[in-house]
Amino acid sequence: MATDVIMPKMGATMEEGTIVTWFLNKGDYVEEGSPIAEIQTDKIAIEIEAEVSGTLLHTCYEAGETVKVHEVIAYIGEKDELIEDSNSSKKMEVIEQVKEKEQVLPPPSTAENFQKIRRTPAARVLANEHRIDLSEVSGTGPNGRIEKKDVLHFINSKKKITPLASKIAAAENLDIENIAGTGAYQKITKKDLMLPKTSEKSKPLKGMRKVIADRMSQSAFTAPHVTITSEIDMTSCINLRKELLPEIERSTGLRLSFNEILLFATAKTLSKHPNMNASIIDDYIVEHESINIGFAVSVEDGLLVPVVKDANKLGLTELTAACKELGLLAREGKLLPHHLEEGTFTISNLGMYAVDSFTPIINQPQSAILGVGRIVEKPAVINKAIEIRSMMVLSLSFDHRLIDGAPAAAFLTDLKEILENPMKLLL
Amino acid sequence: MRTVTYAEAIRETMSQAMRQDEDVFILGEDIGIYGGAFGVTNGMLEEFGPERVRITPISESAISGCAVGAAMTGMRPILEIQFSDFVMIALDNIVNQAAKTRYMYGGKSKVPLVVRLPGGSGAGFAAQHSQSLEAWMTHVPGLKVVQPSSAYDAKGLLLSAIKDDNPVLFYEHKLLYNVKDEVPEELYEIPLGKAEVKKQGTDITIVATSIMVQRAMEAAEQLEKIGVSVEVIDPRTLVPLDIETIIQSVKKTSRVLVVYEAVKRSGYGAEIASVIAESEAFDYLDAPIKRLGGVATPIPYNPTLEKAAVPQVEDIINECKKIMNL
Amino acid sequence: MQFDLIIIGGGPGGYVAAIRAASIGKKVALIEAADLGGTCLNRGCIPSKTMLKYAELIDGVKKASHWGIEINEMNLSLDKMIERKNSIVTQLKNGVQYLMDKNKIMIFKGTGTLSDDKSVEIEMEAGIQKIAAHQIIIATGSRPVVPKIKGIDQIQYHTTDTIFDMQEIPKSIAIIGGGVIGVEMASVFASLGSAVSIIELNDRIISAEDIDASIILEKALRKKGIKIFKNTEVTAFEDFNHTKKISCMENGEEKTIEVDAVLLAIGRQPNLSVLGSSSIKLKKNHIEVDKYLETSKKGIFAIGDVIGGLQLAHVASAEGLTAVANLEGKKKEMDYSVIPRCIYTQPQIASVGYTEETLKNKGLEYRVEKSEFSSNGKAITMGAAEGFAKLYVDPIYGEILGAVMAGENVTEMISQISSYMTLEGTIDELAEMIQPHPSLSETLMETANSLLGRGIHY
Amino acid sequence: MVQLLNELGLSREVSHKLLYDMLEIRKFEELVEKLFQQGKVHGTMHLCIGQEATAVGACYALSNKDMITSTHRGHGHSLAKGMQADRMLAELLGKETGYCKGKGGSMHIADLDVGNLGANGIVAAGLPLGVGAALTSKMKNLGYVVLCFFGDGATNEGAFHEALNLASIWDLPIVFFCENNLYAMSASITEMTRVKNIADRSTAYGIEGITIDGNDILQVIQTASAAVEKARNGGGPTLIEAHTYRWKGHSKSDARKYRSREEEQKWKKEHDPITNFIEQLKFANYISEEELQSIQDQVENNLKHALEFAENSPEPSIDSLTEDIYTGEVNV
Repeated sequence: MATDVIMPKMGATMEEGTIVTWFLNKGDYVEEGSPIAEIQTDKIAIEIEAEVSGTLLHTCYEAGETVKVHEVIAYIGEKDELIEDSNSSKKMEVIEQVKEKEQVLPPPSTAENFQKIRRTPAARVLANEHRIDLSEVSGTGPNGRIEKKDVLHFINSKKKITPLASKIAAAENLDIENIAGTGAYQKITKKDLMLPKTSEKSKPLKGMRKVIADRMSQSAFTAPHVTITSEIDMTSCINLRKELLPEIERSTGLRLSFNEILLFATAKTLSKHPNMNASIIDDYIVEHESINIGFAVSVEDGLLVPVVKDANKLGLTELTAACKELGLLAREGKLLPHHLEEGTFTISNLGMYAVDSFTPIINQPQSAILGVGRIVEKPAVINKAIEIRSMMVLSLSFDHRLIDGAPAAAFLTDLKEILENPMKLLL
Repeated sequence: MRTVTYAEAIRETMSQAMRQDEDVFILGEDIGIYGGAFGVTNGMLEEFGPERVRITPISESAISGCAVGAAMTGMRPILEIQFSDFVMIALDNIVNQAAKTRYMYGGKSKVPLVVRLPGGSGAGFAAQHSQSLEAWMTHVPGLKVVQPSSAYDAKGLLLSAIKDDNPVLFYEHKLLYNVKDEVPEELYEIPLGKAEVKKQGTDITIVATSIMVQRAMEAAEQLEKIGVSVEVIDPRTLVPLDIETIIQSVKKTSRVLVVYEAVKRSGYGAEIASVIAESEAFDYLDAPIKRLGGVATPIPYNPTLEKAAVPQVEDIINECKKIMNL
Repeated sequence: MQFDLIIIGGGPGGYVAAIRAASIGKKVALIEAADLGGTCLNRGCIPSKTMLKYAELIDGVKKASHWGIEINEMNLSLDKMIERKNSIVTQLKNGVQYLMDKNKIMIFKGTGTLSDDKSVEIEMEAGIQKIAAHQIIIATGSRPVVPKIKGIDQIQYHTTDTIFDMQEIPKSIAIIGGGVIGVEMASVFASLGSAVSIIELNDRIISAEDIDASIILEKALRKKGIKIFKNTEVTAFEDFNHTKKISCMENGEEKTIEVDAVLLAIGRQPNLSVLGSSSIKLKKNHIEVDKYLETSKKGIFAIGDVIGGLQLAHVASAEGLTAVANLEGKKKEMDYSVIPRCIYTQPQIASVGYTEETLKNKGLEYRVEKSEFSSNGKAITMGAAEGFAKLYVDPIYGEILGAVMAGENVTEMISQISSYMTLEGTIDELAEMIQPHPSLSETLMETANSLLGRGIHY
Repeated sequence: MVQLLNELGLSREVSHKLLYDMLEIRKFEELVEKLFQQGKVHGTMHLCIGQEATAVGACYALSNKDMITSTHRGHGHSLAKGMQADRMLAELLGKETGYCKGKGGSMHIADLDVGNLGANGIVAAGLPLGVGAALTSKMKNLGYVVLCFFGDGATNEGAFHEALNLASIWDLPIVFFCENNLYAMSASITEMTRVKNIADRSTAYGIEGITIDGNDILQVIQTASAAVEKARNGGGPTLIEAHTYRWKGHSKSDARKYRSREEEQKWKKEHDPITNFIEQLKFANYISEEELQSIQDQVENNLKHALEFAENSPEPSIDSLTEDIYTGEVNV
């Protein structure tokens, strides 16, 4: 069987070679390893050696001809061996098929014959979301580019919709995929688009209102709130305030209010109940040394909770001064961040309203909050006799994750004790 | 609030900084009795004397090298290059020395240097005195590049630049020097790398630098009349660039035009455009990102040609209309 | 006698509701004091439109004489005209009667009065009869207002209840009130040869409609020789052996007119006698109803002129159908947004949707365009070039907010706009829609296109 | 005096030509200043009134094929080298017929045909360019000499020192001509360098340095001619420092606070290059009053026509904005 002599591929970039000279003629005998012909590539000139011994049966190309690499250029075989043309042509077919297969394998994906659809990224993303075949959408952008509104229009047109509603939907970028139409055969009409009625008073939830909203819901959902209440006889406190008011007013010009007395008493009681002055921080219960009590101040569209630092260490006069100053800053919107930070306990006073008791929401990360109701004169049994006394209800909400009912109740009872016998404040 | 010009704001900042910090001093050509080519250093020689207002010979190579050396050894110099076009003579000291010493010396040295560069065209100074080559500087790691568009921004950014321990190239625009703006008297810093949304809008974002901010705002006003709501963003500093603000805006409006005075080809706007294209904003784009820059020509002397060489308000309006497909 | 539904009043509201209720299986009783078809069929729409057809023909003949169609002498026989009018009315009345029988609706001829326990006492010729039902629809309609003006009772005056049976064409007639009915009747008498004057209280006739409609109609009526007194209030009537002397104040100036006949057309008032002792609430002297047409008493509905609003036959019928739909529980709100309003004068006036005044009061943004009939081929062939088509449109989405038209056949054309509004088509579709050529409707297309800045002929 | 004139080969007729040239520069600059004040000229102007002798004297020493490099204050150099007043004015008015088609402007005015390599907006940038031009002359044996004009300010730029060094090691046919007008914008030369005479800096580069009175045109011609001949014959570069004075400010916006009015008056009265030359010619009665008057009339007349030509010339078309950026078609 004749063996092929092919044009060798001498370098990665070599595509073809030129036959310079044949060293032998048809019919000559050639020893294995001896040169048959010299070929020239774009870089070098080399000799082709015979891989087998035999007779040079046929040379397919003349000297000077350029041949593609891997092409057969000659046959070596037995002397006078016939190489039918069909044989060589068959071989040629084989080579042809090989080439064709190569072509078939990688399907032609060159840009020309696959018409890429011009569309903006926004259009592509929207089309994907709604599993729309972009080839069905007609683009109104420059040279036919499909824009987002074209896709929207396409989506809208698929769904039965009145011309007006479809225009509104496209203009307002509404996706009508899941809107139920109330017109004939579920056709979508203008009122189905539920355009926000400009007449109702609506303003966006943002700014301080949003912060409060987030914090309240976060606290309500994370901390299991329990609120216990207790009615306090404030009569002695009222007398105490009457006596102390002129003193403090003369020295500071400020008028002592119940808020300060409550804060003062709470601070004293907290120092005896550190567990109420604690927080859960990353699964650790931290009992704060300093007792910083915040008191809620309502401001224009929300509320602020300025904090009196180390309330337990302040005398009543200092405490009053601090409270008045913080209250003023809050109302004038001049509070700075540090005024609002590091609060360990909060008091929310609704005494000025006709509210007896309520369930205040804990001011995270603190773990308890004291709600203060109004002072109202009520008949009370004092050593078996009915007397008119000024009563006030305190509502203590606490975070049951770290405070149980008993300790909270103990705290509230002590606070009640101090408020009903203010002298104890001096101990 | 009082109003002062862009030039006065810069002078006031340098003077206040020098009163605060002994190490701060200014050097440059004709900055003394002449008061600087554009009058920016008027009166500073009288207040601070020749020791801290150093008038140099015309030797940009020497004086820039000297400024870098002084910065490396404890001073905080502010070098005025009379025209930003002369920076070429000082480039070796800026690019090979100032930008690289900290890195080359393993973080030991620092170069707290500010180079003030009056740039931009429009005053008829022709080709060698009207160029905008800030893009070159943004290509050099180690340099910060700032381009204030108003007196208020100029003051805040210049103070940050002076306080910054890195070399900062501070590109001022000649045509903005006597534009007035409300500027507080006390010192304040505008952090480098913080863009500002000069005007809110919903239909298209214009990212404009230096004098183009003012022109973008005028164009926006006209466009509002035909129902196109434009958001104008001023990056204020090119390096570091506040990418976040730009991306948020483009995500909102889904269209963007980058406007700058320098030659459009490989101007810094090209960088901004590709940053947008590579960001998540890509999926929100409803029109191709477009740039509007200067014609690729040396700045001609003739006033009509000069005006045609850089984007004007009209060009910005037309470009926006094209993007909006109006 | 117990019914599912009693309907008091057999006008276009009442009898339509009766048929619909019967069709959904209700046992219905209908009480009608006078004739089936109510005011509309007997004393309103039908007779007036018949007379207006005569006027149209008379005017047509006069106009034709200029076009080379000469009729040497035309004489009018009032008797024949009235006789034809009566035969049309009778024909339609029998039609309604047929429908009543077909739908097995029990008719009671008499005047009904209501009491709170949903029973109705009917005063019939043969005496009082009492019937009751689960639900009741009041559709007693309205009657012409007779103003308390000095001397009104001394003179012999006409209202629309009597005018259509007049014996002879008055040489001169004064029509008090320039509203829809006033201007229509003025057209009729002018064509019949009477010397007509209209006395209108406001500063323009048909003041409820678009200003351009008032202007074009006033011009046309004056051309027919009708004298029009605006800002004029009648102060007294006097009778001098059958000629009526009317003194009135025009812009503060004393004026007197002497005419052979007087027609009152200043408005209508609801027939409320039906309420009797029931405690149904009223609002501005009409029965108050909610969106579902139910009165303050559960199960008692009211429709048509008696509840006020637009006093039109097609409104009454629509309300009737809505009331019946709500018998089983509140489902259908009455929608007044697309109701055409027509005036059958020469030229006709027709409108639908918001008027400009309402748009301004509601602070709605709108754009408006008007195209004249004078550039419309068909109008010119018909010799009816006076007219226009005016559209009010929402500037952003192109929603058609309102339309007013004047000219020949506009009372038919208005329905094109009503259909656009009902189907929520926009100005873009109207501009694209191909109109027949030649047709008056092409003016609509012109108006639409000029609103989009693409007008062809305009 | 006559003897000196003859030595320099200055006939009556040549002297008149020199006087004409100096007067033309003086009147041209005054006209430009007037146009500036009328707002007709755009941008800024650097006028060389008071430095006419250096420009005319130095250029006289050059032959037509010799070249010069000029500075931002180059109107005088350009006119002296042979450029015409009309096309220069057209350039200053930004007209299409200007030497640079209205696109260059005062600081970049040039005409290679007359050997003017151009004014330059960058201080001392002309010197390295001049050295290059001289290299061409030497390598291609073209025999022309390059004369670089520059001011005292330029002598502190690196370019000045590197250019002198390069020219000296290659013996290039170049003359470095420094018009020392005592001030670099607002910086007096005495504050900007310790060296007494700029010419002394020539020793640093092993070339000859001469300081002369730049306002005496005869000295300028004499020194410049010698230097040019030496350069032409391969003797290498020479640094000439000519003391002179610019009567006007640095540019349009200069209040001249850095020098006293007395100093300015002194230079104007005692060192006006034109009046000095006229006295010299009168002394050698090389010129009569009539001849002087006729020269002045000729100058006035020429400038009148030049201004008319410039003002009637058309504006450049908008397409010229992007012409001449590259040679040949480059789609950018």
